[in-house]
Amino acid sequence: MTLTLLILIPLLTALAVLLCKGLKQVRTVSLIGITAQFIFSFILLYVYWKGRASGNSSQFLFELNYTWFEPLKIHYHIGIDGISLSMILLTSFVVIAGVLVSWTQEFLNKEFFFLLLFLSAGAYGYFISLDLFTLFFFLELAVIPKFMLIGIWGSGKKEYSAMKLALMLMAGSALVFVGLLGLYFNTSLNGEHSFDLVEISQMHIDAGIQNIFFPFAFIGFGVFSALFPFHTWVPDGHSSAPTAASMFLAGISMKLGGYGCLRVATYLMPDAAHHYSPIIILLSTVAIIYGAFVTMMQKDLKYINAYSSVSHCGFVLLGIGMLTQTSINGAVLQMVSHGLMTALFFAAIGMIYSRTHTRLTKELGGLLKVLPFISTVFVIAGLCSLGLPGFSGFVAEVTVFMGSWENPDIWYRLATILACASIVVTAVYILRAAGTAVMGPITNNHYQHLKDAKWNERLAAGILVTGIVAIGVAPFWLYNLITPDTEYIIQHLGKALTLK
Amino acid sequence: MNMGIDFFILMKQEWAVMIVLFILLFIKVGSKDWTNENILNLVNILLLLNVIAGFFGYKEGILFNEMFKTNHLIATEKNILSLGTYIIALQSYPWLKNNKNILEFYILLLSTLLGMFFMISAGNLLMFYLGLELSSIPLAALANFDLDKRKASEAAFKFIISSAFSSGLLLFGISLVYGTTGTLTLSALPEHLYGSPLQIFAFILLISGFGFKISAVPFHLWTADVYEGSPVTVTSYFSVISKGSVIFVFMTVLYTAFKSYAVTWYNILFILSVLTMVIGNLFAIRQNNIKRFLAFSSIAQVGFILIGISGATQAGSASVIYFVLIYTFSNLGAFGVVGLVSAIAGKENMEDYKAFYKTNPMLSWVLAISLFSLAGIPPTAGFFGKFFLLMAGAGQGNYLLITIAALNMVVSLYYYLKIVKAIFMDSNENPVKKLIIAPSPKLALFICVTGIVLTGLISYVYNYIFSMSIGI
Amino acid sequence: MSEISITHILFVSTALFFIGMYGLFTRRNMITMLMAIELILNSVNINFVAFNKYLYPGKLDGVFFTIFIITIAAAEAALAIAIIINLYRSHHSIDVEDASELKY
Amino acid sequence: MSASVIIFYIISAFILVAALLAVTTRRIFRSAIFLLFTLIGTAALFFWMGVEFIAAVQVIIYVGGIVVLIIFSIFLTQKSGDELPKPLRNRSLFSALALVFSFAFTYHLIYGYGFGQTVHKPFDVKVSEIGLQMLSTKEHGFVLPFEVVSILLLASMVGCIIIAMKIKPVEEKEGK
Amino acid sequence: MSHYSYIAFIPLLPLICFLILGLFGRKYFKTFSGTVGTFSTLISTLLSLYTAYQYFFIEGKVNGIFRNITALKYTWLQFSPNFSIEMGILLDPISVIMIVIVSFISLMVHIFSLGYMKGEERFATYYAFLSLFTFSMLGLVLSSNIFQIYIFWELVGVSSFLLIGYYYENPPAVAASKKAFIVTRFADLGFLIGILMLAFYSGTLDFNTLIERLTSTQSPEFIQISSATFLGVSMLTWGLVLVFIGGAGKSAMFPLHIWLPDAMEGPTPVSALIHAATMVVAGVFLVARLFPVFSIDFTAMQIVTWVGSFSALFAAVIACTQTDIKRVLAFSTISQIGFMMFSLGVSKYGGENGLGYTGSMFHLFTHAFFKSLLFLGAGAVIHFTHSNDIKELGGLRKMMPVTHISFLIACLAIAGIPPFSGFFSKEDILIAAYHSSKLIYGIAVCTSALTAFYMFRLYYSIFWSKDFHNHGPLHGEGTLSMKIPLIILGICTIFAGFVPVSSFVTSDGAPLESHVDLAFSAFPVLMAVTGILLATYLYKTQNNRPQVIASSLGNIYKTVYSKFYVDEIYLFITKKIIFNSIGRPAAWIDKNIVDGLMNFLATTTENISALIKGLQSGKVQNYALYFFGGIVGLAALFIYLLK
Repeated sequence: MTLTLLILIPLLTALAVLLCKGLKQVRTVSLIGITAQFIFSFILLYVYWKGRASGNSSQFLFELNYTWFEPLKIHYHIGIDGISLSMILLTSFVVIAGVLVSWTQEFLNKEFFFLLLFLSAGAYGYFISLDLFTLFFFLELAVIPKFMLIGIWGSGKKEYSAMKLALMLMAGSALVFVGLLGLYFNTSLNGEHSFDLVEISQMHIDAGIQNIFFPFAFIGFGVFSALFPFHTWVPDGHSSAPTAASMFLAGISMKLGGYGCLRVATYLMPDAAHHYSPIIILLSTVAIIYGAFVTMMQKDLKYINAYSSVSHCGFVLLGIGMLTQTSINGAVLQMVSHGLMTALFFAAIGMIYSRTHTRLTKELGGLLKVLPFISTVFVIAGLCSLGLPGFSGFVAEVTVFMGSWENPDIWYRLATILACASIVVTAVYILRAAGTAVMGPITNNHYQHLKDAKWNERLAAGILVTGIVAIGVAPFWLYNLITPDTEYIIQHLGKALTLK
Repeated sequence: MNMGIDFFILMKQEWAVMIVLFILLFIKVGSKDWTNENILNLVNILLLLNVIAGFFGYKEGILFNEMFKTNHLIATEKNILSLGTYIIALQSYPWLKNNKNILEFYILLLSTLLGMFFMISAGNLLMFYLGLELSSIPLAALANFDLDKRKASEAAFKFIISSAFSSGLLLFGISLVYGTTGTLTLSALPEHLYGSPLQIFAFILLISGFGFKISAVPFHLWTADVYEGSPVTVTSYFSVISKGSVIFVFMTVLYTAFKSYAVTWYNILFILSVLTMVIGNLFAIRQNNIKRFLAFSSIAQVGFILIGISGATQAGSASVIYFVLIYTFSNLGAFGVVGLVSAIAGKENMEDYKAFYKTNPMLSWVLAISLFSLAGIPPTAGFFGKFFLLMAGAGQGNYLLITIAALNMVVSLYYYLKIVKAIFMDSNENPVKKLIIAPSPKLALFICVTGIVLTGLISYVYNYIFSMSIGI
Repeated sequence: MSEISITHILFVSTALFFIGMYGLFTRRNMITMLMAIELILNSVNINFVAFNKYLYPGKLDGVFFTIFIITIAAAEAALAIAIIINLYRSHHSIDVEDASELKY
Repeated sequence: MSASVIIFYIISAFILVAALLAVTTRRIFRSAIFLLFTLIGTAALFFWMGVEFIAAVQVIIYVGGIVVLIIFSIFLTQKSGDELPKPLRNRSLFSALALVFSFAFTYHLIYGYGFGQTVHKPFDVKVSEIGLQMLSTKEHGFVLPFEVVSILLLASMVGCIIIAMKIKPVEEKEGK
Repeated sequence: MSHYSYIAFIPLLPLICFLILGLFGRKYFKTFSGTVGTFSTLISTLLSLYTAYQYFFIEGKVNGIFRNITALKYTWLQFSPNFSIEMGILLDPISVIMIVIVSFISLMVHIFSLGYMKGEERFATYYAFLSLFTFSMLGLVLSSNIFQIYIFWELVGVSSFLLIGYYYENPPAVAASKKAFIVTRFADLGFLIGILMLAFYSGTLDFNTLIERLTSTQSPEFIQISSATFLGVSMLTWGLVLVFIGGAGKSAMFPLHIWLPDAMEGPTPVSALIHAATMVVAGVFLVARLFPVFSIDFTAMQIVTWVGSFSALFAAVIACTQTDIKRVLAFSTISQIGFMMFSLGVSKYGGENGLGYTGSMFHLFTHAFFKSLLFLGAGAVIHFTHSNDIKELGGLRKMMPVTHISFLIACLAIAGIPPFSGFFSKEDILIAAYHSSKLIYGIAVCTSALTAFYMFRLYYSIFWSKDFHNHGPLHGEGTLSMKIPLIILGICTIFAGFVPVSSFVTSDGAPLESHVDLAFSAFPVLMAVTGILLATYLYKTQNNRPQVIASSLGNIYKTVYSKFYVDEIYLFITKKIIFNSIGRPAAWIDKNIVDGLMNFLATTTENISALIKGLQSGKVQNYALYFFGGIVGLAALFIYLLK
């Protein structure tokens, strides 16, 4: 089972796209490639399950460890566990939906699809890499395509947003970079430093050192997943981006951060994780509540979803900060669920925008009558985002709550309660948005003869909804997929505690 | 010492350059007059041969009682330089096509290259000084090559005056070194250097001389003006070849001759690199002329290189040489496009690049990729280069420096992206017309892009350089 | 004649060096700036010869260095003057203050 | 207090005064002449130090070459005799201060270093000796620098020709 | 347990129906979808009746006690080896009786809607939503796990949201649906936190285990939870109160009642099903479900009691003044649920003292019938007259006899006139109240008198009073499909009282022989009758007496009429405090401070670069100076400072 395919398939597709002529070929080729990828990721899931079922209990499966820069001990080391696998699945869902949504992307179509595929290749690479250098490589790989996508195909003050996004993310990765170097030079396996995630996890790094470099890594990754107060790229970026890009941005690249916080910061620096957990919790709680309230005041659908993403990603960081297994499971679930949900949301908004050419709630209204399918999708996304049972959002949030509550400290519980309180605010802004935009009388007569979703849009929405419901109704498969791997993290944290 | 065959082998690269030089001279004095195209093509072929010749028959040795030394590493450095020169020669095609002094141009260019070779191989401060002068005095003439341009002559004047000034200081330093140690041989220096104030002063004077050539702040002020004034080709030569060569020498001198001052020069490099990065970036942000902009960006790059040098390990020197190679590709890629635009369309301002993508997609991509590589964005080689430089620096455990550097990378990204934005996103009523490009610049750009893409991903290059480089 | 300690000679050379420096900083006429540079180089020459004679008479390093410096000074001066004259053609002035279009 | 000492002081005083005048006088012609004096003074110093060859070279190249060159260029660029522009006061003040300070600094360093012990080894620089070493590849051979410098001269000659094509004198001067 | 698996189909059938109708209804079934929905509901009704039979008469009773049977159980989320969310089915008297009620009423509503909703554009969607609701409600009552109940709790919430907002094109409906959802959501927050507390102290989410652990006073969990305190109140109380808040929200107890009157914007059958019979009693059900735990915590019980009784009275008073049929009914619902609540509150665990519990469940049972009957009747009236304002209505008894009769029966029942069902259930409640506290008893009696009054006020002003001047065409009283449910429910209303609920549903599962104590019941009945007579006097014929009284009451009347301005208070809190004092500042801060900081960094960088541009002055001599300065600086630094 060679994981490198995960990177190669989109990459080759991207190159193939460059050879195509005209939108028709481009989109067909990319759809074929992405579908292949989609199927492949499911095959991967199947094989992974088989592997686990057959008692393969090693932490990572399908490992490949190829020495890249021998003198610097940099390896191309890849492998997957449940967490990364779930992320991979998420990515494949979002990307295929993204391609479908941008089916009629006429302007500079070749470049558009190329960048999209390139981006996805980066994300896959990120999720499978077990070597910090490779990880960082793919982390930064994903920044510039976003810049291009937003800047070229975006709307509104796109240049500003694109620049802001690129710079803030780069600043984030700069911090990550320092953190990684710090780790590297303080690991010594018989005198040799190492970038290898697995090796580092087996070494013991002095707590003092950890406390120095944890903030770099965590904040750095945190910027990617909208850690308060470094979240300001999120609203602008998301709202200016073209639909597919916003889907990708909110659906996947914000998860890069969460994944990094978990995999690198928390897993490799457990002492520091304990040391800083109150701060993390404070920040994430602020992000959750504050994000929710800010969302309440937004007028633009994309801004609404963007800020709600801030609030929702707060749950991810909260879950990580709480450092209990359930909460970390919750964080992972939340990553997946938020990815799907927000992608769906952006897809719906994009479909609405492409028809009505406005995203302001007050200018919309009564779309349910003319665009029943799209509006339904919109409402579903909304309900998922406000944590309705039967959809993934509920499962994830509940798991986070449960996990956070396991933490007996009174302040942690207070934070948990505050976090819970956000679900009410969420309900408020989601219902306001839905109520004004989708329900109510038709405000604008031009809307009378709008066409409802086409097959590609229906398919895209369908795929995402399937994902959401599959997790919402039967979460156990995903939960059981990730539990053994969060187990490792917990053991690590536990060891850190005992060493104290 | 047997001045036999190895007298030729060891100096093979110098011989190659000299042969080309003399061929050109004979053509010049020869009665038969050549068309520009023929000359240019001939030159390109000769330079290609020169590059290839560089890769054969490595031999380690010393000549002229340590006035000339060479080894695998030095040979490689020379190869990098001659490769760069070759690319520049290819790129200068459209600019020189209608120029009547092509031969002189190349004679000057090659003599500077020769100077650099001698400088790199110098085992002796005298040879080093001569090489330095040989590599800088003709450059002044080259800077002035667009004879009728006001800016060109101003640039040339500024360059020659400041280089004379700096070499004056350098000489004063050398004389003090000589006075306090009694030797000019680099390898003999260490045992005579015991850190007396006067020696340190002399050392600082020397560093200022280097700093001038590699344009490290505060010795950089000539850079931008000269880069802006000179013809693009010469600018790129300045920014890549002459800078790169001095960086090589600087590193070897620090690592070998002054290794006993390691602490001192680490601190000096710390200060210089921070200054260089910050000032370079701050100035680059607000530039409008793209050559001037590239000048400042290349100043900022030097800051990163200095960090790599400060690493003072095998990895450090390897990363520096590696980065210079990558920097050659990236910067020449950028300058190549800029040069084409300025030579064909005669435009050198950033506004002119707005909506460049509409008319010249390929060139836009080349420029963009080169800029990304300069900014250190994966998967371009620049990423690896920067990463390894900073990694080498981090080996010293000074994470303050690394953090500053990392944040400076962000700032630098800002202005690189500004150009990308102009190219791809801004609209423009009269963008640059579609450019018709001659094959040789195409080839040059192709080499650059290939270099940018492959040098990083293929780890062989780095490992190869690492295998032969030596730390302190 | 060796009662003269070398430091005296060095005093002369150093003073000459800084005088040259002063000229370089203050003179607004390009040619005079060039002259200042010649002064600087001269001081360096004195240094070399003095060191060679008084401290390291064994080898002629200093002397040779001086010879080469003089040669290079000549070349440099020639080229500089060529450039200055060319600049004079375009600017009709060799006041260094006038040659400051490239800035910021 | 032997004669040579006095001579030395006279020469050095001459050098420094001439140099100062050369960089301060407002008439360019005079400053050229003072430069000439300085150079001659230096030559004299070389004589005094007993390196006649250097002194000779100094006289030939500097006095015979560079100064002439400079004077030519003055003719070309300057309506002779008119005043030079006044130096900017701030800058001259500032640089004067800076330089005096740094002169003190440098000389303090040199003095502090203490080149006390002068070697009383005979220092004979016969021209023939120099000539031999200049072209020998053996120990103390300077053939390589010699070659390099020749190329440098060639290059700068070419450069001058290119740049100052129309001005014959410059080209001729460089010719020899 | 496998032979219970058929029970799973009771909720699942509606779910399947929902999926089918939701996905394909609009396209393929169209009007036929009504039949589909009705049929599926019919089957689950039959199944639940069968279940009830099985439970009550065959399997349920073990040596005289009705036991809890966990029919099915599937692990849904396994947080830790002994802490997991399960999907299961818990059979005990209340759940069984609830599934009967829910499925039966739902069936009635389905049938009624066939006629009522005929010709609606989103007919299929309507039935899909109905099925969704039925599914969630059945799931709720069958839940075996406190978290499962929360899940279905949310689902009923959302289906009620969807149904209230069914007429999405008229803004009031949208607003009402939002209001309903948000208010209940707010209450659910309490519920959720309550669950977290109870669950984590008892270390389980399963009802049986949880109850067992928290009731056995020497179990470690109990000691822990009752010893741990927050703000001086024990965690047990906190947990229960928070859970109760959840219940109060759903059951529209004061002060969380505001959503229910507005919810009447939904289609009337929906109100009959959700906002009269089933969903609104979920709160009562929840308390009943956790009754053993509640019963050992005095504070919680007090709160339940007082909230319940106050809401009962409060709503009744308001109901007297409203003029919108459905709103009157809505308030009466609130007040009736108040009855159920406080009767739970006054009840004790086990034996005779458990009468309140029994009475509450009994009243829940009967109330379901007559209240849904009232709503359906009202629906029929509205459908017939296209008006729901009693000022416009009147004299309809001739035109719609069936409706008239059934409505009258229902009124009598709710007023508590023997032998109608309401009488018996209210009887038990009053007895329980009487034994626990005279004050509560007083309130209860007054409330029932008021109930009688406003119900007959409604009755008279619809069917008597002035004649109805119809504008526009009048199609007959309604289709058969509308009449049948009225008739069936009417019959149920009459006879439901004779169902010996007390021998099935008791706090401890042990049967309780019911008794009608005429001496006791005389007084309440008398009060009720006076209420009726007063109503007759005021409203039977058109006259100005009501206005006179209203004007004589003046401001009091106004206050009551505008529901004691509770809505306005809420509006103030949300608009002024939440939006203007929290939301807006937060948005401002984000825009200007947090984001401003980032932009500030950028601008400062640019400013600095503009500031230092003088360095590059273009004057070569300055360059030389800087150069030299650099050297001197370095030299000074490294020769003197950094020795």
